[in-house]
Amino acid sequence: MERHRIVIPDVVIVFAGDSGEGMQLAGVQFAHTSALRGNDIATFPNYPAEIRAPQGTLAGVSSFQLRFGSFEVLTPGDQCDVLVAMNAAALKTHLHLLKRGGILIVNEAGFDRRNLRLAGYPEAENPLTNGSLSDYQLIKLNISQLVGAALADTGLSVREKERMKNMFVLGLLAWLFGRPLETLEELVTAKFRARNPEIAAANSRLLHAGYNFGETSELFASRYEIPQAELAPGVYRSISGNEALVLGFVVAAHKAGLKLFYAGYPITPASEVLHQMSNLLSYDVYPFQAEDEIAAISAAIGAAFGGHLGVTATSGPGFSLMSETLGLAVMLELPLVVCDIQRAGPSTGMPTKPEQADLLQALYGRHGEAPIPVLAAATPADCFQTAYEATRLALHWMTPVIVLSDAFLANGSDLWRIPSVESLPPITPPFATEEHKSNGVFHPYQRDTRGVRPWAIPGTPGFEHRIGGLEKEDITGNVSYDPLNHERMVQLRAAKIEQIAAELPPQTVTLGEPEGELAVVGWGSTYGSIYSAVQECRAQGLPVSHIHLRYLNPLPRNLGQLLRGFRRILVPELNSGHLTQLLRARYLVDAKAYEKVQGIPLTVSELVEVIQERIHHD
Amino acid sequence: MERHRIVIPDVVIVFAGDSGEGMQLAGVQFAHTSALRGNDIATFPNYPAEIRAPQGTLAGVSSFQLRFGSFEVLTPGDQCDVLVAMNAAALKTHLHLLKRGGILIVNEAGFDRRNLRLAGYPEAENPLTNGSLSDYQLIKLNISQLVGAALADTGLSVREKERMKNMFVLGLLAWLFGRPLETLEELVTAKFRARNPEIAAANSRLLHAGYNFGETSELFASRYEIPQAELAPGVYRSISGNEALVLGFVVAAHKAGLKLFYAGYPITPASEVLHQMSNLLSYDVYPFQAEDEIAAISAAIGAAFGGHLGVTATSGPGFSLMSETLGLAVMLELPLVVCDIQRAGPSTGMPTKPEQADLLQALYGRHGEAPIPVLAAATPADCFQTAYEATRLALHWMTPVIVLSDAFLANGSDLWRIPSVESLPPITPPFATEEHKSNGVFHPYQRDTRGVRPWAIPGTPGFEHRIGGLEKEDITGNVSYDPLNHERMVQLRAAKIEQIAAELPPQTVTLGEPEGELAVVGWGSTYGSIYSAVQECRAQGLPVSHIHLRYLNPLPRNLGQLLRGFRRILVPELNSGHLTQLLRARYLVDAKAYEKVQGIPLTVSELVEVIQERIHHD
Amino acid sequence: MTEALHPSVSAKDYASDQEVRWCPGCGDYAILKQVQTVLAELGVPRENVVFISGIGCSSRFPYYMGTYGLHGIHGRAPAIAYGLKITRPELHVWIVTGDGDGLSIGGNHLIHMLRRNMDVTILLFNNEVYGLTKGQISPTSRPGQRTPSTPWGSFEHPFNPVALAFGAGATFVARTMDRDLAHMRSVLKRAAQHRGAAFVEIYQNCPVFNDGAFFAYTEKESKPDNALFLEHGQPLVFGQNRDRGFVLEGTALRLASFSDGLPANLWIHDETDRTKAALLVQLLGTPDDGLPRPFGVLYADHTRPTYEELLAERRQHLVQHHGGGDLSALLRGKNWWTIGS
Amino acid sequence: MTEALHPSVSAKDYASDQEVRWCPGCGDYAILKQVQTVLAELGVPRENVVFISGIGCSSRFPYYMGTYGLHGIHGRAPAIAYGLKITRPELHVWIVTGDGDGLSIGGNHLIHMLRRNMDVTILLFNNEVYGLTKGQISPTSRPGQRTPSTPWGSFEHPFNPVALAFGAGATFVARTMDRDLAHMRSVLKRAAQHRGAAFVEIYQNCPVFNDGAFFAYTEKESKPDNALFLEHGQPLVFGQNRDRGFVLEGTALRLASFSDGLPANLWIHDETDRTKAALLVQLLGTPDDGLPRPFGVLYADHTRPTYEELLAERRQHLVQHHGGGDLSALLRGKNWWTIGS
Repeated sequence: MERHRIVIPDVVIVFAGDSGEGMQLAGVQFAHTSALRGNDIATFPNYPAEIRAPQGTLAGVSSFQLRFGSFEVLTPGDQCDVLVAMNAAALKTHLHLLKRGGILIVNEAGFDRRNLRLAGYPEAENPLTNGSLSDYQLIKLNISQLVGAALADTGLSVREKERMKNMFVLGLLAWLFGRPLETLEELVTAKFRARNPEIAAANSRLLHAGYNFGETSELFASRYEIPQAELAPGVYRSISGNEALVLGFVVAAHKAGLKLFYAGYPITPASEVLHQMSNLLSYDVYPFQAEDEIAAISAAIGAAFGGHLGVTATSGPGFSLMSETLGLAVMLELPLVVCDIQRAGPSTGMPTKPEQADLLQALYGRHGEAPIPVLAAATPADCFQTAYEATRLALHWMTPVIVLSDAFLANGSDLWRIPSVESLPPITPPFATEEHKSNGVFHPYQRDTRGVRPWAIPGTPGFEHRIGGLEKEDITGNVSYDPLNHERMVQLRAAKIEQIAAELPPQTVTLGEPEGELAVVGWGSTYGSIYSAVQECRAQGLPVSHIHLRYLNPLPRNLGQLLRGFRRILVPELNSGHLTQLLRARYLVDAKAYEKVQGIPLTVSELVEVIQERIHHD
Repeated sequence: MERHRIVIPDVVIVFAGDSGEGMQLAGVQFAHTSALRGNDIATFPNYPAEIRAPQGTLAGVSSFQLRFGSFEVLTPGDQCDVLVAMNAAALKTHLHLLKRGGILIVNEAGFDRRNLRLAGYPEAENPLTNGSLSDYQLIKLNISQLVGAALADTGLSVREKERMKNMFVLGLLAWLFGRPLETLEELVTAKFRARNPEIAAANSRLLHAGYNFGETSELFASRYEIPQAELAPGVYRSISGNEALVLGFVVAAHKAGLKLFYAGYPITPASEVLHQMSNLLSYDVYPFQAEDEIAAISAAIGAAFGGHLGVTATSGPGFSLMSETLGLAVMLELPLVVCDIQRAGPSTGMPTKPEQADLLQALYGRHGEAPIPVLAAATPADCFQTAYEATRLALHWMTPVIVLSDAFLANGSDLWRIPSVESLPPITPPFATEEHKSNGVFHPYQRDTRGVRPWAIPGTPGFEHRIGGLEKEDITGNVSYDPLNHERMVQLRAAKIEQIAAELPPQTVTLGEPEGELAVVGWGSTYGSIYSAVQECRAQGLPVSHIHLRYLNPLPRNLGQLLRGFRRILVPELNSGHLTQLLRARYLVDAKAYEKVQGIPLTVSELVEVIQERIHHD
Repeated sequence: MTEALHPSVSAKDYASDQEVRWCPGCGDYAILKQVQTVLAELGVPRENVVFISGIGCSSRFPYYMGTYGLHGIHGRAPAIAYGLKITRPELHVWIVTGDGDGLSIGGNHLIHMLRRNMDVTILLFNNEVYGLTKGQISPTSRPGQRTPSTPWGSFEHPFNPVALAFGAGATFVARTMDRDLAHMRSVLKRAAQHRGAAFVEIYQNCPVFNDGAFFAYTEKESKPDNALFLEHGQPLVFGQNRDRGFVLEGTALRLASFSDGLPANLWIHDETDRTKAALLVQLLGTPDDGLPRPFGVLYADHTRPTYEELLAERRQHLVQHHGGGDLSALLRGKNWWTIGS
Repeated sequence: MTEALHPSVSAKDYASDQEVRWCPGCGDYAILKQVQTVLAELGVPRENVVFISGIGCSSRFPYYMGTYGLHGIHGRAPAIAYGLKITRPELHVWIVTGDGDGLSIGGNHLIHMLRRNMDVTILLFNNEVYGLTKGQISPTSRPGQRTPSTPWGSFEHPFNPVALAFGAGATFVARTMDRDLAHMRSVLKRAAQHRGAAFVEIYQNCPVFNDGAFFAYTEKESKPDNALFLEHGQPLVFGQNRDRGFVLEGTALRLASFSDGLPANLWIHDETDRTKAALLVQLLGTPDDGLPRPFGVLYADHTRPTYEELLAERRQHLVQHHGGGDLSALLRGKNWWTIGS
């Protein structure tokens, strides 16, 4: 039966089920397929902190949000058009995401008495039958049964079959949204083919079964089509923030002609960076799992002293532990990059949830005057650019650099147009040469005109020197307790970091006019939400512009002037107003924060409301 | 011969010599004697980071600055009236402190060729003979010889005699400034009487010899008299900042009826707190030398969980290490006090030198939203009050509290009018009672009207509960990943700290009118210098007021209003403008910093100049 | 650590109302149950018990106990215990940690706690892998172990936790396993009763990231040949037929098989013998080398006083000789004077 | 760690131009001199040598060496060395630390460095006290020691550094003293030549805060009766007349005196014998108990490969089997596609 095809610009699908039901895998593969199909994509995985939370419970639900569209997709979407709920707990925890009138696909087998009880539904109350879902297009399927039937003639166990339910759902959705089944099949079976051909074949069969079920059953009145997005020519892939960070560092080290030493300690959501690095032994990457975060950053300093690129990544608690050692790096003026993949705090907080509440710590979380450049990534793919730029600054200016990402960027993914390595700016570390000697003597703190000291590497005869955490005499680097020398060194270190701004491009307006009524200023992972909201408000005719900051320290040299061109400044942040405070202190502008500290991203709709309110309620 | 006696309001003396020459001892005893004599005092010891830097070198000089007077002495003085220089290095490093026309007492024996070379004087150049000291009243004595002569009939070795030179100088100065020799003798001999009566007797003899030398020689044309200061009735002692901190905590714990658990790790300049605490086993103090600063603060949290007062003190590097654990304390909402005795940074920096560059770290140096009250002490004696108040807040509000002191306060001392224990405000921790149960169940995060949670102590049946660093459900304290609960908890924690301001007295103007042309706003150890400078400028008729902050977080509730009453705001700080930034961000006032980052205190004269300039050069 | 028995208490009385959230099949469940059982057997009132942990799967332990509990931060459980134990020596303090929490980030506090010998019970759940962060190597992971952080197979030399503890000066060193409930119970009970810092390494199976790591020692078929169960005063004998054991020739520790009767120079376990313990903690046999691995109490020093006892002694001595704290005298110090009225 | 000899180099060539600023009489001077001498004897080019330290008196060491040096932060010297050694395995990396820096705050990095067996030389200057912060107890301070933080006499049980190192899995464990220059030189040389992490505890006198702590072992009169100098292949004999030694009876280590000839069961030192080492590291005699304290190389495992070697092996294997890094392929990943032109 040929169904009516509706063309829509984009769609948001949420796969929600128990941790063991393969929701992440289903989401990733569907996203891949959609990207290969020519759509732009954005994804947002969401899983419990526990490794295997008890089956069927609210705490055990794992979900994957995917959006693909025919335009530039900047966020995974506020709400979804399709919700797949594999059990009662998944429905309960994710129904609020489904738009009114949206498609709700449920696995009836996941709504038996036990599942309902575990999800906390009142006794004898079943949402599938009590009419409470009448606002949605409810598609009830006994997926377990359908899968069992499709695989009846295989030797697979019930448990094995249960774990493949996700494939049936994928097949069904492929039919519904016109995704090429072959691509999906290729991606899925590639994962299992070598290790377990039987599983691969069963997966493949279920994809077809789901697809055919859509085709033959009359559950859906129409199918949907999402045209290809207009994308610039190039080579594309989808990429997560953590993957992009790793590639950024690898390429930067390569361009600088250095080994990449990466030290990490397992911590959510930064562990993936360690994993990715560990896979790259043959790319001149030297991965090291340290005994703690202090050892990790210390080791990175050791590598930097040895003349290579030292990198570490962590999250809040580990970043706090690194405070003292970051101060040493400032004193030594050695290049290294520290990534803080922010998560909801304080303390252990909510380890898998995003937040932006480490900004002030990144700026000020060290004793003494210890300025460090701070950069933030805007999107998963932008993590590549941020890592590359952070490395460039670290090596160019002989300084530690902090990169801020968060759980939203780290795990989420979007489309990435792969740059050619040649097109990236060159990186030339200031290695010491004979010219750095005065009367044949090498002075490790003899700065160049930019205020940068030379990098002399052990193994180089004639450049032997000692550096350390004590205040040092200008030029010679010898230990000094002289008051005026100390002040001078504090100023030289600060001036060097401030000087970076002079070499960076001025801040531009990301969207809208360069002056006017309202500037919405953001940083980090809120980029997509803010951009989309400003776009929507501008479409409504509201006088609003978007300014997105990559450089948090030093701030762009023209930022004060730019901000003073707006009557009002709104700063949406996933914290209690960190950037807001910074802008107020620096420029004495009456920036107002929009604070959200829930461990979840900003939605476009809430921002649209806030912008409307700020403009209208004057 | 009866000499002319000149009455002067105050005098500043600097004792400078080699590390082994007892300059600290001489200074402390002279200060004591002066205080007992009825003068107000302020002292500032200054010694090298090395334990025994090589004798005779510039790095080996140790000095002690003492000021006593007939009025309220707020600083040890910008410059000195008398400089005692025991060797060439001491002269070279401290001559800049001596006022033109001041008295310069030198030990000729310390200016032989070796000493001159070690001090870096050009070959064959002796400042004692080349006329370069003609601006001063130069008193050349061969003190070594005089001492040798005075002790000729004792069995003491040359080395022992050499180490007693300081006593001869003390005796001479006692004569010059009319200090009672008996008091000095009593203080000095009490130190040695029991252990070594021979040394005690020799010391005593040298005091007399010095005194008599002044009396009989004709080196000085006059003697000086410093009348008693008018001090409020009461019991007095002199006290250093670190001593005062310890007493503040001991008394506070006593008032709260708790054991005082103190955990510390050796670090300059905080070690003295550990030492003092270790002497107080019989005062219900439980001292613990931890393996590092992380263990120290963790142990303090453990004591707090057990229902007692946990305290730790450290300096910059150790404070940085505590960042993560401070966040845990915020989450647990347990009472403890962390003292940061600031020193010049970053990194190891200059360990014995004061600085105020940890303020922003104290406020923001933790991942996530982790607000903590921050208090700063103004004078050595004020450390008592600050420690007491910090403890009161910690126990009253169930929160960690940070106390900021610095190397200047820690080692310096001034006069302290000892309060009666009864007069101090009561401290009543919010221990959990049966009334805290709902339906027989105890909920550790069921807050009272102030937002404070109850303190339930192990060993109490029926109140068993578990707390930890993960985000917790409001009221029950169970682990929760709910977005809105997280935001609510972040807000509740922040609101509790902000609420403290409501119960504190409003900020007053420390000196001058409550509105006008210029407010000089300070915090911490710069109190004395700023107060004195403002006093001087006001005497010159300048329209300037002094506002000194004890509470850095939360800021006093009326501070914004107060600041807006001034046309200009000047914030002198021993950092790069930390408080300045805070005031600008919070109140959008154009506060301007006067930054000094030299590892030395502000002088009154430099401040007077700055104030004049800010007022005149508009 | 003895207390009047509460005749009515059972293991359940030591459970909290929180749902246990470890993975299905995790060895932690068995340990939880045995700890609760031991507490019931000892009859310690639950309000006097405190569980302190760090971060990791095992560190969720306190939430499941109906006692007092503190789920701290990574690696710091022993450090938190310092302050609690010093100010509240009468409490029963348990530290629950894992091979990552206790030996990687928290290794230093662990060895210092053992050196100081505070009266705490330390349970180190060793599963030779990081669980909560999804499977990286830990300091006890074996060479060759493939994990996300060692896709090419780890080459790090692992710690032997009991050897490290002994080298740090521990007064009680034991090893047991999650799958032998009776053995675990008896070792936990001994540890709880030890006066001082008791260190117990518990082999704990992680079914998700390192399934079967200890099966050679825990499963019926392989256990007799690979696990050597120590009993004080009994010979070191093992094997399906209990026909193998250790004899000593000089310092050479020799494995001997014997068919008829035990040889005279057979090693008799004496848990208080420091010299023997020095050798036992180093014995880390594997199925490959044919040597067994010892389980039970490897070493117990009943003589060294605890930190708390020594501190109390000092305090008592000072109070006796110098009197209790006179606060006014303390405030006045040595040199004070009065002004005015 | 072998290198072509530079015939012309002398100890002085390894000194920096900085004035040495330890206290007069400090044991550190002797160590500095012997380290410079050993480097000259080994003929290591000074540009290939790096000294890394933490914080404390001993940690000023790098400033006085004319090599490369990094004076790090407290306790982290081994951690800094990780990154340097992994990326620059050809360098000669020395770690200089003290009993406070290396065993208190830095204990964890130290034991992990030993476990990992990177090719570094670790000198632990043990003076049983904190010097730079003016005299507090350290983890090796003795019970009864009166310091500003223990005015009533310390009651903490100290670490035995060599036992801790051995328990952590060190491949080279030695002890020497500042006052026996020849012995120190020979031990330092052995340590420098060891392939792997060499741990050397050096008894170092602090004349200011703990003067004479080791005089029983270092001074002419008492040394022969209290110090047992180990030599590979030689019997464990000591005493003014070399008439005392150790015999083994079972695991019982018995001290024996002998007037005529050495007994047959006398312990012959074998530095490669793990079992003997386990006992030797525990032997910590004092003048009070009549037992001696061993000095020299207590244990040396020449077989275990270093971390760097194993890493290089893995890398080589991967490159051989999967090829070197193709950056473009890496950027593209598994799933990529081209759009447009």
